[in-house]
Amino acid sequence: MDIKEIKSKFPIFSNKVKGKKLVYLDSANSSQKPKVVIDRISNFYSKEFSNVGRSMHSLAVTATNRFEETRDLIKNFINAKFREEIIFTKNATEGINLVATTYGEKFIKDKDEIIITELEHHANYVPWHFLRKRKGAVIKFAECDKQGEVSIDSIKKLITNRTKLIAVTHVSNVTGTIMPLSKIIDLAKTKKIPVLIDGCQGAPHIKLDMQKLDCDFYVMSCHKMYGPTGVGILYAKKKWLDELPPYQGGGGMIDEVKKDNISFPESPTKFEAGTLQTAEIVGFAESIRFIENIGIKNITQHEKEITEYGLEKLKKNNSVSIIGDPKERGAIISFTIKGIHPHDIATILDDDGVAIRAGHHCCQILHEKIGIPASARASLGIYNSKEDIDILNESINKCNKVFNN
Amino acid sequence: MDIKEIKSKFPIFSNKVKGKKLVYLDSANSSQKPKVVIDRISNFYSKEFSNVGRSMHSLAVTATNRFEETRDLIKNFINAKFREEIIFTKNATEGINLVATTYGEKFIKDKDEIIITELEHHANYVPWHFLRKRKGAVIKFAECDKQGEVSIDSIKKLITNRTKLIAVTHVSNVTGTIMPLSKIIDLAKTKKIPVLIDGCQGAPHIKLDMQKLDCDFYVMSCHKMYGPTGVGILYAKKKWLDELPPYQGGGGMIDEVKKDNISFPESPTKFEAGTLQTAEIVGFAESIRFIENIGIKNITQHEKEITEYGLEKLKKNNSVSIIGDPKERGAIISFTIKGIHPHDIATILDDDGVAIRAGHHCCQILHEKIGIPASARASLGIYNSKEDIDILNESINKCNKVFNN
Amino acid sequence: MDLKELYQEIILDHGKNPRNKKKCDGFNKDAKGNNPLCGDKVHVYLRLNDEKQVEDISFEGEGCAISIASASIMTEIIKGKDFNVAKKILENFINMLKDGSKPSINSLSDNENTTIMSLSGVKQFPMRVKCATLAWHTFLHAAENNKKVVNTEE
Amino acid sequence: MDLKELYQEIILDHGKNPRNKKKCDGFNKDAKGNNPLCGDKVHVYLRLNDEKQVEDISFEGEGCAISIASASIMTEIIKGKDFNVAKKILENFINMLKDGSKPSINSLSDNENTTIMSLSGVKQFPMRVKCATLAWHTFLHAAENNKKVVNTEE
Ligand SMILES: Cc1ncc(COP(=O)(O)O)c(C=O)c1O
Ligand SMILES: Cc1ncc(COP(=O)(O)O)c(C=O)c1O
Repeated sequence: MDIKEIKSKFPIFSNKVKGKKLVYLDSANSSQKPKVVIDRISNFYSKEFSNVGRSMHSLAVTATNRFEETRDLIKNFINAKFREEIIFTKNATEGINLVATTYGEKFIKDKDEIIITELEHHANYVPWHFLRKRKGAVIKFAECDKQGEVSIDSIKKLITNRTKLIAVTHVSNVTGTIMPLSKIIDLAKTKKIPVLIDGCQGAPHIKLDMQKLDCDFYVMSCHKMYGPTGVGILYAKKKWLDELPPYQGGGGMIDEVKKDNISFPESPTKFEAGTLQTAEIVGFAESIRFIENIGIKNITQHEKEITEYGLEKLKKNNSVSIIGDPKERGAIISFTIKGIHPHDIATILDDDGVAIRAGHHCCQILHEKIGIPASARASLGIYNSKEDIDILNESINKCNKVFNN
Repeated sequence: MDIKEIKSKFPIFSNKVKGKKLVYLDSANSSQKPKVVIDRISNFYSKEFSNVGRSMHSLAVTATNRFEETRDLIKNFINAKFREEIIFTKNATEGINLVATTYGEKFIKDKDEIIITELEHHANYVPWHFLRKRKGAVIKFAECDKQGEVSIDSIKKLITNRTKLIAVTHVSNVTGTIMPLSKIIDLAKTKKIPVLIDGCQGAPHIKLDMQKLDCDFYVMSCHKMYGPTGVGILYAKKKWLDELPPYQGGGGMIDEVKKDNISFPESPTKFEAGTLQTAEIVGFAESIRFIENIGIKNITQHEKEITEYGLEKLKKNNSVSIIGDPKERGAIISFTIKGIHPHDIATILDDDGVAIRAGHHCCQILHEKIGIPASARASLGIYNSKEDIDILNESINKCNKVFNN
Repeated sequence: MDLKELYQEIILDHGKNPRNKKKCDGFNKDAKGNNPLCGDKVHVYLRLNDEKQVEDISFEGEGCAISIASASIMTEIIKGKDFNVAKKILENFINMLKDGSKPSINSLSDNENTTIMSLSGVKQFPMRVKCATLAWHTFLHAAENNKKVVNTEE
Repeated sequence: MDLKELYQEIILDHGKNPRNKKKCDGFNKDAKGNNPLCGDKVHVYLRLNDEKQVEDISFEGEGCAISIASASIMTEIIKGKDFNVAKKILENFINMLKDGSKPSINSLSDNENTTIMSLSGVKQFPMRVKCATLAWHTFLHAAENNKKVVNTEE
């Protein structure tokens, strides 16, 4: 694979940051966008724009077709069984909120239990916290160990006959841990507990097959998948979408509206209220095509190579401590430098054009567990190369110089 | 004002529809986008993109500034008192859902009453219906008369000491009725009832001044304001935002996250969970600038002129019945043609490149009231001219020919 | 795309003077259909005898010329037919609107064929396909005792 | 933008060896501050006497070099000052970071002025301004008995 060529498809890399070449290591936060995606959005607005599904003129027909085409592409991309299982949301966060609210309303009662893990992003904790407040649900945290792993046993021992849902991340956005999803789902199935996967850090990097994985819910953020901001995807098994009440109410998601009652259509319409992110969803079709042209397995392979190179290099750097040591790791390396706070690292790296993230990465529970307030995180996308790692490492050395370490 | 020149700033009009010039009369559904907005989005993705508010590298700083700049622009555009009163949502629908859910959770009890009108879009009914189902709230419909007006008396007589909210549209998206907002708000204030305005059809056309209007909540859809899809705005008085609980939970909207509890920051952060529509919000700044460069009052004036021309012309056309005859009308003309169903009208008009909407326009209650299942609607934007009306009128005559009327 | 193909005389005629627009006598099955985005509504009634023959069929409803004409034409063509034949006709009809394939059904008379073909113009107007198919889907629900309201948004 | 201006010796020194990082004896006011996006935390303690003089001031907390240094510098400068003078210093300091204006406060010694000016480099790093101002805002809350946790996201 020619990474230089792939990188050249991302306009952002032809710009300088503080006079330096951009070394973008913040893809877990949001990925950069290839030109095909950017152009598709422009083109759609310039030539085909109209609101979707509502009007009957030619523009509306084209726009509706383009829009629904994306749903089909996503269905195939994740090998869902039905196109109706793909719901467009604002972001992954909204996907989890949708499930928490509607599933919670229908199935969660006082003292019912929800299992999450200590690795979870706030997006996969706060919505459940709302259920705790509103419904008296109990949230149980499966422990993560020093390596950053959550063992199947640590989940198993939390399960009781009040467990109503297991919600876990696919890949930790701090330790990079790839969770043993199949085992978790198998376990949950024996107890008939539905499983929600926060796939934010999975979908951009790992081949997905919903029918094989057989989880009940899987959420993604398109902006982390070389796609536009403002779009997320909720995959849910049809049986759930048939059972769950609607989430937001408004135009498009109704069947019959009377003064005393309202009836609703089926999924996906039932869950998509108001004017959606038309242009963004149309644009996202190009992101899927972009990923598929490269091949998601090639992406995994390439990122694995760079991640391993990065781990090797940073492990040799004595000032650096890497967070977690999971057996299977996604394209994420979080670290600390002795005596230098991650915010200071981020500022100094930025001076060299190296963009990383510093902070708790929306994982306060995990950081508290590790006993640090913040960490620095380098996360990869398809455009990163070994050279990027070399520059990162040089720049880390500079941190030590600035701080006279 | 040179409408030709303004129109030339919208790339869509340089395309042909079915070999004809596009006559776009569906702006109430969604407006077209000027080149500055489309280009800003491209440019942002190509040169400045990064996730907002989370990372500390230069790209993130720029993106965050651009993003927050839009909030300031909106604050000034609607003359809100504080920038914290501007919440970004997915669309206007989400804005109303946010209020219904959070205000409902805190203040609505069994048998409490919410007053809406027969003119409301489903977006301003379905969310209240959810409260009816969940909380036992009662929804009362203020009647609209033959002219399409909702008198202040028809609202007054519904008010009781259980009235907890009045939610009305600014401008009807069917009859074009401009509602007597000041009177309604004055009335509500004497009874200490908060007022929510569905401003979807107001904000793109009419000068707004939140401090003068003094409503409690006002929602808008940016895609109807020459802006990108995927963004809505909720204006709410600070005192409400301070009191209301958060809506969706996730990253960015938290203060301290512990295993047994979570605390939240203040508005707007409290209400903006997860990664927002970064590029769209940055792009929307250009829409505001575009509107302000023309001048919102000039837009109102121009649209008034074209609407009046249209009314005159269509009233002369014997086959046409115009829906409603409000004293003050926005840029909307809905109509029927004797013996021809609106869907058929839309199809025939489309053949001439004329894009209108046919259906119930998400206003089933109103259509039932009028006693028709559907209507045809021509709605205007800044790019429309008298010529567009002439073509519309010609094309209506063609409908009669096709149907041998 | 040609408006004349869409609004053929035969369709305008069925649209203005729909056949069998009533509750038919002694119906023993019925179903409702909605097109929520447009507001089209149809209610199909039928009398199916023990041999699964459609003895009578009728409809009530509101909608555009296409949907009313399509419902009217459907009742004309299906009346008296065996349910299995009717189902076959329905399938062929829907395929015609979807992919433009010709509905060559032996069991249709030349006249019936001409009538049904008058709706083939709809396929060039994708937004109108739902108008044309609503009554047909609703017929199927009625015949199969499917209590769910047909909803073309599904 | 220059890293050397941001990480001046004086800041690195205060960052590594913060002054007054403890609970001060007999404090009668305190407040907490958070920067939720980064995880910076500070707790400011002070002893304000009846004449509204800051007899003692200290802090505890976690954060980057900038936020710790800024808290440390703040305690050094404010200790012993009159509350109204302290408030004026705070205002000037925040303006310096916002718009780059020089904090010319008569009541500061040359030495104090040099110390406070060492933080002026922060203004070139907008994302770091919150780190530098957190302790100062928190001091104000403490002094004014504002029970709300300072939250730089507000
Ligand atoms: C009056 C009115 N309210 C609400 C809406 C809903 O707006 P959106 O679909 O952008 O949420 C619309 C537009 O469809 C409208 O015209
Ligand atoms: C693991 C994980 N879950 C959830 C999210 C939230 O995604 P979004 O902000 O797009 O809703 C993120 C990204 O920030 C993430 O990394």
